[in-house]
Amino acid sequence: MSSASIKIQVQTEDFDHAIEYQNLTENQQSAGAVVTFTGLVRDMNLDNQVTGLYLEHYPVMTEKSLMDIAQQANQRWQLGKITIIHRVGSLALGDQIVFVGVTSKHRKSAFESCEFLIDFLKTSAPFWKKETSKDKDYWIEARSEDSTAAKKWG
Amino acid sequence: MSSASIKIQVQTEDFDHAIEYQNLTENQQSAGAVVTFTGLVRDMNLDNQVTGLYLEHYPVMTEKSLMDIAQQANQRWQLGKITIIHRVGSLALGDQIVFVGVTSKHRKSAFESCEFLIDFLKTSAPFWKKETSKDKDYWIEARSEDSTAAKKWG
Amino acid sequence: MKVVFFGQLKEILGVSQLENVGPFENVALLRAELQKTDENWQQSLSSERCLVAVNHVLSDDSCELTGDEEVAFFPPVTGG
Amino acid sequence: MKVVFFGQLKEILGVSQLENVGPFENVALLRAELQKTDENWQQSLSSERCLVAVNHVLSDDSCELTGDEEVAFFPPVTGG
Repeated sequence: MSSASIKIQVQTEDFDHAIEYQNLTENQQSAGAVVTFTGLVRDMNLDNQVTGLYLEHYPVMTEKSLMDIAQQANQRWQLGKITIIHRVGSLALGDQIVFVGVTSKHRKSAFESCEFLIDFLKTSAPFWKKETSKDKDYWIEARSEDSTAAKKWG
Repeated sequence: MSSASIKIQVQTEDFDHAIEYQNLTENQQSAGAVVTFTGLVRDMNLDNQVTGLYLEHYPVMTEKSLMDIAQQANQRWQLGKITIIHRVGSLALGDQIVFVGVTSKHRKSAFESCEFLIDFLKTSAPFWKKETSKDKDYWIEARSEDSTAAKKWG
Repeated sequence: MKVVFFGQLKEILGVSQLENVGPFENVALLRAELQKTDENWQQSLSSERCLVAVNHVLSDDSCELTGDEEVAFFPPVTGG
Repeated sequence: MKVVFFGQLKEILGVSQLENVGPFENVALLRAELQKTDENWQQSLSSERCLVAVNHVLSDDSCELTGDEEVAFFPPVTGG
């Protein structure tokens, strides 16, 4: 029943948004909707002037948890393709951190599943961010908004 | 207060998703989230094997209504950039029909505003689709799901 | 005023625009006059079946007209 | 069994992994033993402060262990 084609990647290198979009839409004649989410390193977080980011992760578990999240989405919605790419290591201001892309027949399921994927990634995939600002480095604290966002999916 | 940079285009030519993504993220150091929606011509609609699509529109009103929708989103959410591109004329199976892209500090507002934009486009922008199937051409009827989707934004 | 039609409505009526119509005081009166044409126009232009825009903005029967407007009638939209 | 630590917890404890730990019957017993190390470990390894994964799957104190597992303790995740 659930037969989306799933692609998971955890990598230090940057990804090419254009290639990922192309891969998503290839051979997807039944897909009427494509939704992509991209997370970027932004200049301000809380009151800090961010200059960069270091992303630690738990190898093996990372891939496993991303695959698990993708399969959950695959069972909840009728999807064509699911792509999740997450970078690790040192990132600079403006860099791409994460890509989540889905195709579906209808836009509602495309939007919902894409948001579901990133909401769950943010609360259950083992990544930890250390931000670099002008004066100091510090580990980011988990945001309560993120667990609220994940809980809304029941 | 509301100061997103808005780009609206109605055109017969195809658009390049990669270029639109690039334009969205350029000079957006405060943007942590980019969400894009792309609508494609899909092979099946209701029980018909679709072979193509003709999109009619009401020039001048089209641009005006898209700009109006973008400005509504701009007032509801804090956004960096908004891009809406809609094609008109003859389209083939798999062709891109519409692109909606937004950048924002946070993913919640990026997802919400992107979905708001396409929901309202679908009920208030003057485009009409005529589908071509093997045996006949027919005008698509408006879907009640679309007005339901638009109404959820209150 | 100018009256324009789009989509399936344009095909059903067999006309895309009418010049020098009216003047009429509001959209309701314009619509009623157009509906007098024949049974086909009567049905197709009913307010349940089509939307109306005045000078490129979605509007309704109560919208007042001065005579310089472009009034458009069309089926519910299906873009996106 | 092997115990690994990540993120800020790893820095606070000053260690990234422990080999040949235990065996313990469940996560709760393993955690309690580790917390005996000192005040720092006592606080940092409390179940309110950190998550636990057994063999790369999110788990909790009640999870039974045989002795061959890799158990990970880490702060709430912050990727994406």
